Amino acid sequence: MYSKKVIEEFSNPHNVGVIEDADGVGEIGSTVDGDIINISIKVKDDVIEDIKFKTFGCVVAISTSSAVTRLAKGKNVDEALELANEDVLEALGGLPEGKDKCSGFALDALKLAIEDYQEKNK
Amino acid sequence: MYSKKVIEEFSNPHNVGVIEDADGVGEIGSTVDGDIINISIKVKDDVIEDIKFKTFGCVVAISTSSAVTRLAKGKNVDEALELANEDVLEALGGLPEGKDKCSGFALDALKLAIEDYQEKNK
Amino acid sequence: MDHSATTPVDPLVVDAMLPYFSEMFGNSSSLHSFGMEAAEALARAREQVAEAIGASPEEIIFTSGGTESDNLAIRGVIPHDAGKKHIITSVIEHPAVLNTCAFLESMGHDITYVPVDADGIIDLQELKGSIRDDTVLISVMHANNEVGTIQPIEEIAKIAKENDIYFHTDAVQTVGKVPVNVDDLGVDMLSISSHKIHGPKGAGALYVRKGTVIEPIVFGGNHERGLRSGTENIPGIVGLGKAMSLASELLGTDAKHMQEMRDSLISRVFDALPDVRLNGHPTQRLPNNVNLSFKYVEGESMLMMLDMKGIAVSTGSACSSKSMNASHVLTSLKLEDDYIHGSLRISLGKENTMEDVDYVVESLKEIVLKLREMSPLSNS
Amino acid sequence: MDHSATTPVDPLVVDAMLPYFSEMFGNSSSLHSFGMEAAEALARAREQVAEAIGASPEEIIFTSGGTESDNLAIRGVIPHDAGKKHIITSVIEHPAVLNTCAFLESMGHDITYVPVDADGIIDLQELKGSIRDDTVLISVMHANNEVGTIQPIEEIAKIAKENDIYFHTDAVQTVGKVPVNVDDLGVDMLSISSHKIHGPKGAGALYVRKGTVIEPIVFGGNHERGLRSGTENIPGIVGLGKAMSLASELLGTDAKHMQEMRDSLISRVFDALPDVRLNGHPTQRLPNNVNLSFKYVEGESMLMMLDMKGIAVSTGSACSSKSMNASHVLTSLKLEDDYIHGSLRISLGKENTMEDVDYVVESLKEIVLKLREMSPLSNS
Ligand SMILES: Cc1ncc(COP(=O)(O)O)c(C=O)c1O
Ligand SMILES: Cc1ncc(COP(=O)(O)O)c(C=O)c1O
Repeated sequence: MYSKKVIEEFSNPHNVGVIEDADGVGEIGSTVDGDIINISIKVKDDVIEDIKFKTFGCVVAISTSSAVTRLAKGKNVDEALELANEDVLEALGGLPEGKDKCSGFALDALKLAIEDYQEKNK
Repeated sequence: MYSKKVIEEFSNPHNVGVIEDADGVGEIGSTVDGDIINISIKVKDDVIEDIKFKTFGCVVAISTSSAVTRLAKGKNVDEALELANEDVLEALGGLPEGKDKCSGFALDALKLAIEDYQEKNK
Repeated sequence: MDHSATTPVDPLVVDAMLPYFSEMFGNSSSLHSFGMEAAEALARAREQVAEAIGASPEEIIFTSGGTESDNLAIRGVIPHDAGKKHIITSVIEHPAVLNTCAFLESMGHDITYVPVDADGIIDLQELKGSIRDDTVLISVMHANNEVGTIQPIEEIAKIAKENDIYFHTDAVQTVGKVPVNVDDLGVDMLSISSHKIHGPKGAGALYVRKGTVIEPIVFGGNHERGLRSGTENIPGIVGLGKAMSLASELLGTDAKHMQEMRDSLISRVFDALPDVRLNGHPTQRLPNNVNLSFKYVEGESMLMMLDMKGIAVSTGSACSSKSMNASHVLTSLKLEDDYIHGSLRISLGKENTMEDVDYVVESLKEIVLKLREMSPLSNS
Repeated sequence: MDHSATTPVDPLVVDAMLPYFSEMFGNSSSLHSFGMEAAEALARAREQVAEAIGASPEEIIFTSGGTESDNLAIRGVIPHDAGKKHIITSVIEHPAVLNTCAFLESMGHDITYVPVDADGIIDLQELKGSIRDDTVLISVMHANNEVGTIQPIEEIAKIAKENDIYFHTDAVQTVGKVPVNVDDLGVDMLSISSHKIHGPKGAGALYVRKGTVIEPIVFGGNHERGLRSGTENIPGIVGLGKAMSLASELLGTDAKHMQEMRDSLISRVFDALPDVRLNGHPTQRLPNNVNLSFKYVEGESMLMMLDMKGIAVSTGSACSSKSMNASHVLTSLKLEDDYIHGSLRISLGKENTMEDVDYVVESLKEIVLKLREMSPLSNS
């Protein structure tokens, strides 16, 4: 059902945690909906130097969170904002049918975190 | 399904044939109905000295024909007229449900044969 | 010699099934890996069945057998809430089709039962003539289970298509005996039963052409894309898949072998005995079907005597409490009274040999002569 | 640890089935001796099933599984041509019951879904209150497959009887785990599934009390006294019979063993982890059912991690495309949002051991702590 890459990403997720003195934080979801994804970033010269996530959710929520933090880390914030669903799917070797929409949640949290950073630094 | 006695009676039927100079003949049934049973008897001093049958029909038709001729042989015609379904069923160790009515056909043919004899000797 | 009733399961099929009783016993709906083994087995079986009849895997719905497949096909295309609808079928269908139609009739649907000729071939003119504006379905079996007659399915399919009517065929008797390809036949739905082709009992399939919309008849956990709920019979389905593969692989050789035995059996019985007739079509018939009627003798008696010699056959004659009934198929062929009660169906299997045929001919000769001697109808 | 989903077939059951694939492969409807072996096997299995539940053999109808049994029971008592009819069931039934009721609703029948309390016990006052003059059937499951709650079937039966209403119970989860006797329970119909009790998939049974008249839902050759047509799945039915015998023979010891494991598992998980709740009734529950909710973590993630450790369980949480859905059962128990998405069902089998329980507790502890560390909801 899940690709090897999903299982691998899920079992050994990257960048788990919360950055205490974060430059931007994005959180999406609620216990009513289910999934909750929290992403915090540390930015220097518009580059995402550190990124961490905490996720309450299913296998897809956790593995996309991990993948998104991997993809965003080291990127310029504008580049990071351009990350698309396809990039996440590619990083994970695809997702089972009917679940590919979940992957958007982690990206949404990343975008909220970057917007939060941009708002603060306007 | 069929009792051992039925199978035995069916495989080795007694008194198959037609008595050429019979004193009485009874035949019942038609190809439309299915079963046809023909019983012919030779009577001396009101005793059935010989009896033969020819039957077109199913396992029950053939085995009851054989059993009826066995039961009737050597009996006084009045005794033979009193043979009942139960006697035939007993001789055959019972018949499967839904088939016990068939057993009546052979008895009917016997009765017709006796009546034919009685008619001729009135 | 009663392979149209059922067949022994091929040892290769049993071997394929066995692991799914124990090590790989999972439920295909479960998310965990035990469940995934089951889901994979199901997918593989679906491919095997599809490939054997030239369909796509998504067009295969697994059922509990041929009877349920027929029920699902016929009741599936009838929207239960719609107005009066009309179905066309033939007088010689299997009870799974006839009794489903009778049920629908009791629910207010109209059914036309098209007659067949003396060889059992459906009357295409009558069929055409019975089409109405509200006809939703034609259901005509590929080959008849009693007399073996093979219907002109391609022609019926053409008629159905021209009139925009769904066409279902019951191919329970043909799979593994004659080529069955859903596109060549041109059918929208096709019923398959596992236990007729050396697969296990309790499994079957219905082919439903893409675009043909049907409703389920069993409701629950929405297995089989919602069309057949109930935890899938994984070992049974694996067995059906394997049996279908084997059947299509060996179709050429098996059919030829059975047909040789069939033709030899028929001609030798005719040589050995007078007053015999072959029921069903002389050439348009299943390669493994021999259906003979013997004048002056009755079917069940022959069957019993053959059974005592270890030969299993079946008969179209049933002796019920009051009178003898011939099967609806023989009755439809309008056999003369002289022949109708003395029918035997001998259905050959791939594992039979010419020696078996010898033995059957010898036994039949002996038995028929013995019964004719007992019969008031013959002069012997 | 997912025995409520399905069970491995007992080797003794496989042994009982095997001869019926090959040497004794007959069709029970055939007149000849091969067919009679099959008919005898069928009769024996019918006795085994009947005996295990305190019924008579004539009261057992074989089906393809629990789903079909539920369908037959519910649709069987509804005369299809009659006017509007009313059925009472519960909100926590299996989809086989709920979706059959939904189908009947779409056909114009009225269905009342009686609620349950926080432990999953049906509200008897509401049930009584919902009875109408045109109520034909009450269908309430014996034990729930997700949370294991056992219903007060005897009391419901009394209510049904007093009001002259048929009463059906789905006993798919209780057979082999708690005593199931149709007279003690007082039911008119009772569903059984083979693959939940170490029997093969593709077989089931419906008990129908003498005097309860039902209509078939599958039409054909009038097998099973006309109530379930289709060539009988002899090996499957033989397996079900054997499994029922074994289940009732070993009921005492097996249930005790499972209950000890269950209670140990529950108390040790509570000792090992904070923020856990037990779903379902604390005592009125299946001896093999453990259903726990873990705060701050989600079900599918736990399931996947347990699977990687070789532990198969199931969850009442499903993550669909847009949002997470809790099962209808958990929703009916009105679990708080904090707990509803983090449920796991661990269903024990007789072959499990206390070592298995140790391993599950250890694994669960590790996994839940790992996931809580990842969770934005917990403080850890
Ligand atoms: C032509 C035909 N259709 C349907 C069936 C029913 O199939 P099953 O025995 O799998 O229920 C049979 C066999 O009994 C058959 O010969
Ligand atoms: C309570 C209950 N009823 C019915 C069923 C359906 O039975 P089957 O899987 O045999 O179709 C199940 C199992 O899935 C069940 O747990």
